[in-house]
Amino acid sequence: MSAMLLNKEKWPDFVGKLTGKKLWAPQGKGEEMRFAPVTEGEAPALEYGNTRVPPKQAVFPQTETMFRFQLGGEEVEVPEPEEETVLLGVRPCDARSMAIVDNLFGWEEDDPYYFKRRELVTLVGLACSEPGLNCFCTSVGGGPASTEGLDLLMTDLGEHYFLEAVTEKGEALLKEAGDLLEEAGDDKVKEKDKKIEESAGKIKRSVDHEGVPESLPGLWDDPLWQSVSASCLGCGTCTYLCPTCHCFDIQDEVEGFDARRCRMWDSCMFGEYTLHTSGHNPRPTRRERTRNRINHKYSYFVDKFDVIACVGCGRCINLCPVNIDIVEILRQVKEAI
Amino acid sequence: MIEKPKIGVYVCHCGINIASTVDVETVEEYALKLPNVEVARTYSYMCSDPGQALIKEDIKEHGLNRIIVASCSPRMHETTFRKAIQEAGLNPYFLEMANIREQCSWVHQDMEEATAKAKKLVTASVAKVRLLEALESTEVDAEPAALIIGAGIAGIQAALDIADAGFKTYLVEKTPSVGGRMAQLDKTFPTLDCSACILTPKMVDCASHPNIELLTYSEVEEINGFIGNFDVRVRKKARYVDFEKCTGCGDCAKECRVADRFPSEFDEGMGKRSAIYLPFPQAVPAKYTIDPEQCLYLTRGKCGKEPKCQEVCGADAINFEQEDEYVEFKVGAIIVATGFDPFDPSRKPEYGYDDYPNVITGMEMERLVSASGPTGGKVLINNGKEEIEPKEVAFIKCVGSRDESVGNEYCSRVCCMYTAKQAHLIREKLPDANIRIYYMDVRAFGKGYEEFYDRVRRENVRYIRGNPSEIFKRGNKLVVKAEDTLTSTPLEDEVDLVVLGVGLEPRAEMRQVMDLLRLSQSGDRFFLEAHPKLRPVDTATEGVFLAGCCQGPKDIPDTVAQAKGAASSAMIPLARGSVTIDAQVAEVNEATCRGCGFCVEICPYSAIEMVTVNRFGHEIEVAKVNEALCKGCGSCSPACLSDSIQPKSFRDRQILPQIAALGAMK
Amino acid sequence: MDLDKLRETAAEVAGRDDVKYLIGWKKGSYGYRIAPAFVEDVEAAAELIFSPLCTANLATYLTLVEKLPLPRGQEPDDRKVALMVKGCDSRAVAQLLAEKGIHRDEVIVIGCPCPGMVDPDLLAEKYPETEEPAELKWSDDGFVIVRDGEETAVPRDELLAEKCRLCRYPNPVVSDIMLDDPVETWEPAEDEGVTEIEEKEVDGRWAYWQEQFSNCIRCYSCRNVCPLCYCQDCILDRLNPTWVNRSVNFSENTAFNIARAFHLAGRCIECGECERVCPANIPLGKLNRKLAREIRDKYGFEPGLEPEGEPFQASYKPDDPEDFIL
Amino acid sequence: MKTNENPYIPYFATVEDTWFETGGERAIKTFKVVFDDEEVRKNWSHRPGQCAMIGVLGVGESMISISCSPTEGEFLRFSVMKMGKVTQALHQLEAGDKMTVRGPYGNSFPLEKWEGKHVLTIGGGIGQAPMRPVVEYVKANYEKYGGLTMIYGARTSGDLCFKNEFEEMARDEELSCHLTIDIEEEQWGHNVGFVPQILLDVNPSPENAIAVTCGPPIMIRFVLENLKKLGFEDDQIYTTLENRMKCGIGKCGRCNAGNMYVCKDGPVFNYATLKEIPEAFA
Amino acid sequence: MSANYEPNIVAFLCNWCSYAGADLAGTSRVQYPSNVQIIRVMCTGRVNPLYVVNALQQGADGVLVSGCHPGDCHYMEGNYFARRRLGMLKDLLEFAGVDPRRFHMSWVSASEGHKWKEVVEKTVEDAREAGPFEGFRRRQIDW
Repeated sequence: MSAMLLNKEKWPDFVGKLTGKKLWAPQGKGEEMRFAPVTEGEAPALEYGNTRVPPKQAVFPQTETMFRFQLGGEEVEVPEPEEETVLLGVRPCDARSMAIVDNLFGWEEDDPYYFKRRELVTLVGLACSEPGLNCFCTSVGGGPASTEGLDLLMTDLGEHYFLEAVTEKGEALLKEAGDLLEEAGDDKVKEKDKKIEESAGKIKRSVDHEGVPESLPGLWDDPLWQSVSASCLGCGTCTYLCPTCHCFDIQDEVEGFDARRCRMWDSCMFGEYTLHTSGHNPRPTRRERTRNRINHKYSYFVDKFDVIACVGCGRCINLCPVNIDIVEILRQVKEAI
Repeated sequence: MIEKPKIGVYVCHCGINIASTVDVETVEEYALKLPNVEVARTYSYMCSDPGQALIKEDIKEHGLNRIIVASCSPRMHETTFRKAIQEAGLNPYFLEMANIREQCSWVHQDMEEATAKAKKLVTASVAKVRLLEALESTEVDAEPAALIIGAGIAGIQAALDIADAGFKTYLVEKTPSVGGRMAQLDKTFPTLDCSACILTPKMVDCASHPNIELLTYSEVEEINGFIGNFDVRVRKKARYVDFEKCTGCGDCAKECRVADRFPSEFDEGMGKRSAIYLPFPQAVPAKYTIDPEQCLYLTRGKCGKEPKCQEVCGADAINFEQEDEYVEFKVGAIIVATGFDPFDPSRKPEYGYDDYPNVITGMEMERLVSASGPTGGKVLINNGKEEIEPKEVAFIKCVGSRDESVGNEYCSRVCCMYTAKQAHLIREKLPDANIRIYYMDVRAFGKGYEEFYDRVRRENVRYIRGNPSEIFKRGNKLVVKAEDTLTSTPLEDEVDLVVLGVGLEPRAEMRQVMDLLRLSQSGDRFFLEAHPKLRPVDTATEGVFLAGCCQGPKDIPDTVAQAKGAASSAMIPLARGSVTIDAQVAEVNEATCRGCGFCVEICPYSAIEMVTVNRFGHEIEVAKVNEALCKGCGSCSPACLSDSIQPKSFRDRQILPQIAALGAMK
Repeated sequence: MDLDKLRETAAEVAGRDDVKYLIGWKKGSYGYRIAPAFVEDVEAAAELIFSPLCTANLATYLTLVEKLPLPRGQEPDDRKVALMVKGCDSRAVAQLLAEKGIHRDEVIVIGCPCPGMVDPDLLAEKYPETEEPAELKWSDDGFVIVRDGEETAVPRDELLAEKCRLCRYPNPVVSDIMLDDPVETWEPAEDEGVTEIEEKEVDGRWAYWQEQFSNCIRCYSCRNVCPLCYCQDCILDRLNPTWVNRSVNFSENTAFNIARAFHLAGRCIECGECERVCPANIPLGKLNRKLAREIRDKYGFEPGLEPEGEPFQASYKPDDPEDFIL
Repeated sequence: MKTNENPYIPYFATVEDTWFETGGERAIKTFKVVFDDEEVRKNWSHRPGQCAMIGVLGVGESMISISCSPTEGEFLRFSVMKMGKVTQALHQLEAGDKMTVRGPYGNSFPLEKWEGKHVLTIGGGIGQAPMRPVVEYVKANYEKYGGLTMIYGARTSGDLCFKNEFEEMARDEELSCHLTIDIEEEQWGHNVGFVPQILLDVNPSPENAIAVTCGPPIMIRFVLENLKKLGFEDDQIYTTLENRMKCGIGKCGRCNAGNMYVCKDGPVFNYATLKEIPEAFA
Repeated sequence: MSANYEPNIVAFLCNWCSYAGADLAGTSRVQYPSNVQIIRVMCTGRVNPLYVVNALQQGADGVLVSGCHPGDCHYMEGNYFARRRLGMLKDLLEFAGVDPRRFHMSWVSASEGHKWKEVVEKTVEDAREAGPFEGFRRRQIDW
């Protein structure tokens, strides 16, 4: 793995080298940051906490056309693959989430839409130097400079970005940047390590999940589910904004005689999610749904893919309108065990 | 809907009415490409027998189950084609019409444009017709009984007719006796029959008719339900006299401690009655009633040592403990015959009705000339000293009629004739009196009326054209100030007696009946009929009919005629034994109804009510449509936030595809 | 407000046999967060608070509880729910009563006269949140932030939430128990947010909303938090017929947001919850407030004031404005 | 086998024949369909218990169990109850119309493992649809099995699926076929009573036997209870689950029951596994 | 906006007044633009204001709702409800930036064939001026 330095002054040139690819970077202001296409010729500034909506939409768009057809027709047309895209400034937690979700979309058979995008996307990460109040990545297997899922990781060293390629795609990017970069010396490596350590130290919140995956199902009827879900509004904020949530709905939408089958994010927090046409609902209340959300992330997913489906980004905590706090729930779970 | 829609599209040439502007063949070809369209055809006149036969054959041959006729307005031929497809075995509601004549070929000249529009309209029809549902108009049993509110001549006549036809009839009268206004009249114009003589037998018939249940001194409190099935609740006010025991001897009234103290309603206040009374000698039923507001015992709790009436009643019929009773019954039709109020001339103070005792109303005049009246039929006035016969008598017509200043623009229709009649009666009794009638116009339009008017004029009754402006007193005389507009002569006419030809007004208490039955008023404030020409006895509430003056001023023959009309209309559902309920009504999806009741508030027909249902163990309130009352307007639907109430054939899921079809086609 | 009295009263109410639970506010898990508290027993009442952070309108929980199918023979739990309400929240209760969304005998309304809430976003921006839960108090002329034992006084205008600046009913309009004397009402501010948009050209307005609605992720938190969006089966979720497609794009988002606002016409009590909870920060309140303003000005109607008031959407006046009709 | 690389793209198939099994609001209609593409037709193979995603383009898809045994021929059979939007659209299809098919999905009944055993199927209502291929399969390979007992019931005779087939079977003395309805009807020559009760009446031996059941949740509950009474062990009992599904291939998450993806880990579950998933019978 | 742009207008007419008025226009051979497509409902009270939103989203450039004059409603009060509902919708749409020329409401009685023509002309002209409403088309995105 080669480590390089990029003088921040050359950042616009570095970005300039990426022309021909679609560039996405966090845009907007303050809290409302989200990944959006970069206007050509601009070099996005990368000073931000994290985007409100995770970059999962780059590989798993909120709405995606699966195929088009004519009503009454017998041919379907699958949309052409997107162009190559580079995501600049992805936080390690979000990149890690993609590595986690890969498991599911690749389980036994590949989801063609997901992986088509996944292949076309290069993730350029940016290590966290100022973790948010509700970040707890370090306790769920990540960290402010986790490289899992990334192609290239940048660390802000003040004057420079410290660049390390993680994958061949990342290497290729470095190669493309060519003479904009300089080799990073050992001192810089140390500086970077120190920075990361400092950053990790700033993370205040954590979950203790030891024994949780095995024990969670045993808490099926624990009163804690009633108490933590009582205030739940049943909205989709936590799941839509969760980088590892990956459930979707499939719908046919018709416009005159043109139609398409598309899929869109869905949320297990919605009552309709499991509702049978007969009216029967195996998860009839917010209690079962909240329980399922936690179980799925901290037990079922672990059971299937041996990894917790939570990267500790803190979005669900930040944006829950009624302060349902997954760290707090995990604390209670732990207590109940 | 289980079956797959198989649509037939029939494009009509309508001779050249459509074909000259719309390229019907192109529309036909186009229609064939639309989803679920199996057959498309054009024909010169779709509505003709061969045109209809074409559709019917296709239904049979191709198994079509949805039909679109692209032709004229559905307002023109929807029924025709519904009937046609029904004859071919299809549900009549599986039809949609595309209006390509009135709203296309006739209003556009450019063939290309008109054809394009016709295609769009057909597309929208296809979008909708696929989703139409089979509707069945339902039959509901009708209770073979009728309720008649008001027992004047209209109510009596209607009741007798319905009862004679064999149906149970409930005749509800607010006052202690049937008879109404007609009972108060002396003679009737133009034939001069004795009013009481022709009415009393009918009153008696009413009381003795096995099919009539007479509920006098009673008021309708509550009516629910709909045509064929009205639930009625009537309050029988306490008479304080045991109805069964009272023999009508009248001893009680004679002995009453406050005997003959109170103005008699029947005599328009000119005669007196006791606190216990019979409204008039021929009253039916001939049972006494205690006026609770006047009876000493009932108002003060004490009447001497013991109430006199109780003391003298040999039948032991007086019962001060009596309470209001309620009776409930079911009827299939209702006739409203609540009559009128005479105009109160106090509202025209220039005529001095409140100030001068010798200014009286026409109704008072009736009692004055009546042999059963307070004066025994003698026309007498009080000149301040004694009762004398008036020498100079003036009538003023149109008092409270045709008069915007009191809010009555209408003609009361009877005043011309009753003043003429009364002039004649006075002439009979006072051959020497000078009688004049102030008038605006004379309307003598009925059978024998003009002849009668002529006769009265020949009897030396002077008609002066001009509405008096004022009546005042000069010495012992009343002065009628007027202008003879024919000669433009101002007059100050000194008379002894003025009779005001007061008009007819809607009953003051009609609001109550309106609310009970959801009736409306027309501009004149009388009850509104369903159609002024073609449905003059019907109301907007099905199964409710109007008879007599509650619908507008009428004379006796017209009242009786209308009563007979109302009776025969009311008897239709009773005789049929059932009523047909239109299928295009609203329907509630109980599963999604959230019970807010917005629809209940909105429905102008009170067709929606909240009912409690058990949803998986929980008692919840949901809306329920009474199909018999619903007219299918659909006003409830947009107010339903959960879209749980929808008019059949105009459901969201039928209209939204129409919108989509029209929007998507550029 | 005297917190001891609040907790005492709450404990008393929550302890009643005919009360299922009491819903109030408690400190959240960190920073300025406040969490709804479902108090079932006397002890739990001790954690209740009422502070300038208690923006959440808890009335939404009255209709949020799922009514599960009951096994045969089992009686439904008919016990009452006690609810703490501010002025705006009480209007939601009144409106729910007027719409029969709830019945009067199902609730015990505990009124908290409200001197005004802080804007949580503004607060966090100016006085960054820390991990430890912070406290806020009212002072005579503003708010006091208590963090790590340190008090910071802040003038009222600096942090007062927009909905509170516009508030006309700080005192509960319906209540069974009042926890304090009514507060003095204040002159509601001009609704500049709405006026600003009104003053734009039509294209400008469209562009403004286009930008906003493009951010909508259709999480439905605006709908779910709204105390007056309580249909069990929302038409905007329904597929037959489809009013709004499930796909998330500007067109569907716009239709969704217009429909949502329209369904609240004459019903929205301006508690501002939709706007507060929106993860995309869409100023949804402006849509509602615009309609509420028009309805107040043109139709002389204000929802949520009378528990037995007639519903605006199910009534009319013969002289309703019709200057827009051709 | 020719496969669409993209598992979400359905194959087109033509409806060859349809008939109604039952009537009413929630009618059940059976479709016999044949793939349009000859290669697909040849290469398609499914096993009893498996499902397929069938649908109508422009309306959507539904997961429906394949109600025929591969031993029956180169066609598929689906029995569909009219419930929602998709099934309503399916019900409109007639012979000659197109539907889309993806699959087969899910696991299947381990019929090989059951060889030599007595197979007992207990079905109720539409729950007989996944039972039917088992019955057909065992019938076709009768010599390999220790026998077949079928119990099938519905509310009324009008609610029985595959009635004619089963009535014929019931006449076959070699098979133990028991039909039942809840309430006595005229001219009904079979059992009357609830399925769990009939199960007790038939009194099958758990010895070397396998029980398979599917039907309404309440029926399953009592059938399980009664099977235990008869001495069946958990691992002798199988059932199939039916959850809301969208993708069919373990991605969309809709069908999760506990840590199981019904579309992949199911729909066939051994009761020993299933009873560990509390959500399965929720 | 192209020069030959023809607005597409969806109109909701009540059966008793406006639809009859439009029929009368036909019977009287009054000529008017062909851009208006009529959907017949029994009463304007049936018109869900969200139909207007839906029509604009589905491809209409303008929407018209027409019914009986106040007081003339065949169902007594349906048009009063419609007036209130659609008046509010108009306010909301304008606030959301929908050109007010895209949505009109009118009273046209069964005897006002000529008024119907005027209403159609006004609606078409207004929608023409407002231009195609592509911004709100359902299918604009990702089809």
